Amino acid sequence: MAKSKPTTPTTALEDFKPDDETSRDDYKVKLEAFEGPLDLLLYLIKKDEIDIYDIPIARITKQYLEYVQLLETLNIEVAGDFLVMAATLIYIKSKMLLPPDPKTAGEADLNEDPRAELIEQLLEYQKFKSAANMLYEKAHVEGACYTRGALATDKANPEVTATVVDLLRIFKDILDRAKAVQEMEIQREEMSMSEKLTQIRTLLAARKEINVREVFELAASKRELILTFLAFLELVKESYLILIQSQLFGEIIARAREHAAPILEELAVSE
Amino acid sequence: MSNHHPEEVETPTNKYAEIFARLAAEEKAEAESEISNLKSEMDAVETEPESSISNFKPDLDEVEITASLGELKPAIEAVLFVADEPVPFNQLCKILGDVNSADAYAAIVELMSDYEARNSGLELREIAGGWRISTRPQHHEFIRKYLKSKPSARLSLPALETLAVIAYKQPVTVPEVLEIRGVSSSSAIKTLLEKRLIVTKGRKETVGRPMLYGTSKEFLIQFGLRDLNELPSIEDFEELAS
Amino acid sequence: MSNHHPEEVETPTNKYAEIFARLAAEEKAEAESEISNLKSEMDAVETEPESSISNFKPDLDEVEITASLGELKPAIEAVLFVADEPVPFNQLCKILGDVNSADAYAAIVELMSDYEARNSGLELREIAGGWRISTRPQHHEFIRKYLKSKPSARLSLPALETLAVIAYKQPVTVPEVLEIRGVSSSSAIKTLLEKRLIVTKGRKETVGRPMLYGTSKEFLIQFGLRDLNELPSIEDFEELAS
Repeated sequence: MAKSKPTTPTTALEDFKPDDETSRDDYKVKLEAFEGPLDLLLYLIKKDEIDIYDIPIARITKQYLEYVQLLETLNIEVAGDFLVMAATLIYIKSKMLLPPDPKTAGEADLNEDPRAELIEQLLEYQKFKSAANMLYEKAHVEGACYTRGALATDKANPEVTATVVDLLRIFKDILDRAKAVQEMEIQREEMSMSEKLTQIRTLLAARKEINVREVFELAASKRELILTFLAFLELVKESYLILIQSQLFGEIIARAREHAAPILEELAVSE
Repeated sequence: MSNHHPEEVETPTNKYAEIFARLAAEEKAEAESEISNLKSEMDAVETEPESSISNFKPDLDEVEITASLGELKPAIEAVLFVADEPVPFNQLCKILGDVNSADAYAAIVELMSDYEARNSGLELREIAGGWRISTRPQHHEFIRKYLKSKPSARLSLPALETLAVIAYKQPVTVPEVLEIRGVSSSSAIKTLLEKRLIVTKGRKETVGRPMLYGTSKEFLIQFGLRDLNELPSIEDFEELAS
Repeated sequence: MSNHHPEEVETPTNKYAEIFARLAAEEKAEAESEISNLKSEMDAVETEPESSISNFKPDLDEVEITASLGELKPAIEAVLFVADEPVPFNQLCKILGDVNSADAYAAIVELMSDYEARNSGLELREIAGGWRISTRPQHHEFIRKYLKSKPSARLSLPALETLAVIAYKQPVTVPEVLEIRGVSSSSAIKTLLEKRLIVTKGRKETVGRPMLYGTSKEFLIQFGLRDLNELPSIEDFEELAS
């Protein structure tokens, strides 16, 4: 039986991604304490105890733009949403400064406050901001209630309740995995006999003596193991190296032959 | 309290219980023949195919045991003790056998007040459409000390805000969330999906057929809600806001 | 099954308002200082931390807590409830803080006789050098029935992987699933057939005429989908990733 805090399944599914986006960049996140343009506007309005239904648009626009500039001086990428709001504010400001053109504007436009839409958006947003607070409190209390974990029938292979999103994520992982395997196979195919010979020669040129096991461990596949074996045979046959085993079942050392050394160096240079 | 899509609350199992029953019968025969097909198709690598096949018993074979009236309370307590998720009332009744559901409900309520009355460290509550025993929040420090665990990571404010919008506006698309929050919410939505607090709820029949999102059962559990109706109405936040 | 009134149960919010207030106060200071740091970075004059931000605060470090005399029984009950193995008496005392071990022992014994006296479905016993709460053996039939009644969408990771491939690639043959997953999938397919999450979809007209598999109606029900179009696509989530 495994214990768990709320009844979340404790499996690999949980480990798909790190916790939340806040971990990315502390500094950035701090400045983004304003969730977005609406949040910033609400802050500016509350700070000066402004009546939300009668926003002094020029003053607010000025403060808003100052904040955006602050972000820019700190070399922080300003989210597009902030810039869109800046444009909206400037537009509203200009519209309020200019007397409405009676020729182009319809009757309804004459009476409409250019700020109306923004005010409505702010009021709507504010409700959800409060609701988020309520959710936070609920989660806080609920997080202090502990339940018993699942009766694990098979600890190595626990069963979980999955959602369609899990299915998609798993499917994507499988595709990624298949792609990785494929790429590995392609890499593997590229290793030819002559490349193997060059690999061993280069190692010998650098170190004069190498442990044969090391070279075998470089092989990524059975095919490459065989290739390595054949390459050693070839090099022994050509008297490029000798194989030395100091004791029965001991390590096998490949040593460059004395008289082969100059040739090896030449080879290494020419590459 | 207003109505927030009560139908979203039900688990798929409840929602489709009767459809399931019908389909179950249809698919049972099908599945059985498929299994034997597959069995012969596969090169019999498995060592113990007969045991796993015989484990596949339809629920109908169940020997019916019914809890006596006096047994109801302790039986419910025992079942809820081992349950790792809230047990819906209907499921509980089915487990208890051929019991009167009013009796079963009375037993639950009595059990709940027993826990209250005796100053227990545990509590019995209805949550996420089911009944659950959990520890009381005031003992969390001792439990954390025993489990050597830290409180679970909290949701970030953007994630909470996004969750609030989804909870109240569901089913809702990503652009709709953006419109209310005034800021891109994709990464918050991704976080919420990863934490299983929201789920996809089909597609919206508009251009591009975007995915719709809604809250999950896990949301109800983690936020201690019986169902979505228990959320205060969004209009209640209006006075708070101004 | 009859309809029961949700109003009969107290809302957790009311019930725990004061607990939350305490938890919140504990953590307030830190967050406030963080916010004022931020605010001073702007050339804003006043620092008036917003409620929603100041409520969002990091976790406090563990503080050593001792259970009060009245708290002993419920705290012990809560700890033993979450424990997955018998808890030795010494360990229990350590968790409870700076308590008198005679008091702790008395509380355990009292708790044990409480369980006896109230005809509980659970029992508290000393076993294998520790204390443990478990269900009483007479209820095992109901527990067994509960475990069997769990939804069939609970799957192991290999089965989930296989199901994901079949859902997105259907109709698909066993060798094709193997090729995509890179692992033999026969036993996972058998599990999925047993759970009726997949069905056969005829045969593929190639050498050997292998069986084709696809998802079932049961799959749609368990995953809360109206039809397969509601399955999220990879593109849907790439939008979120940006």
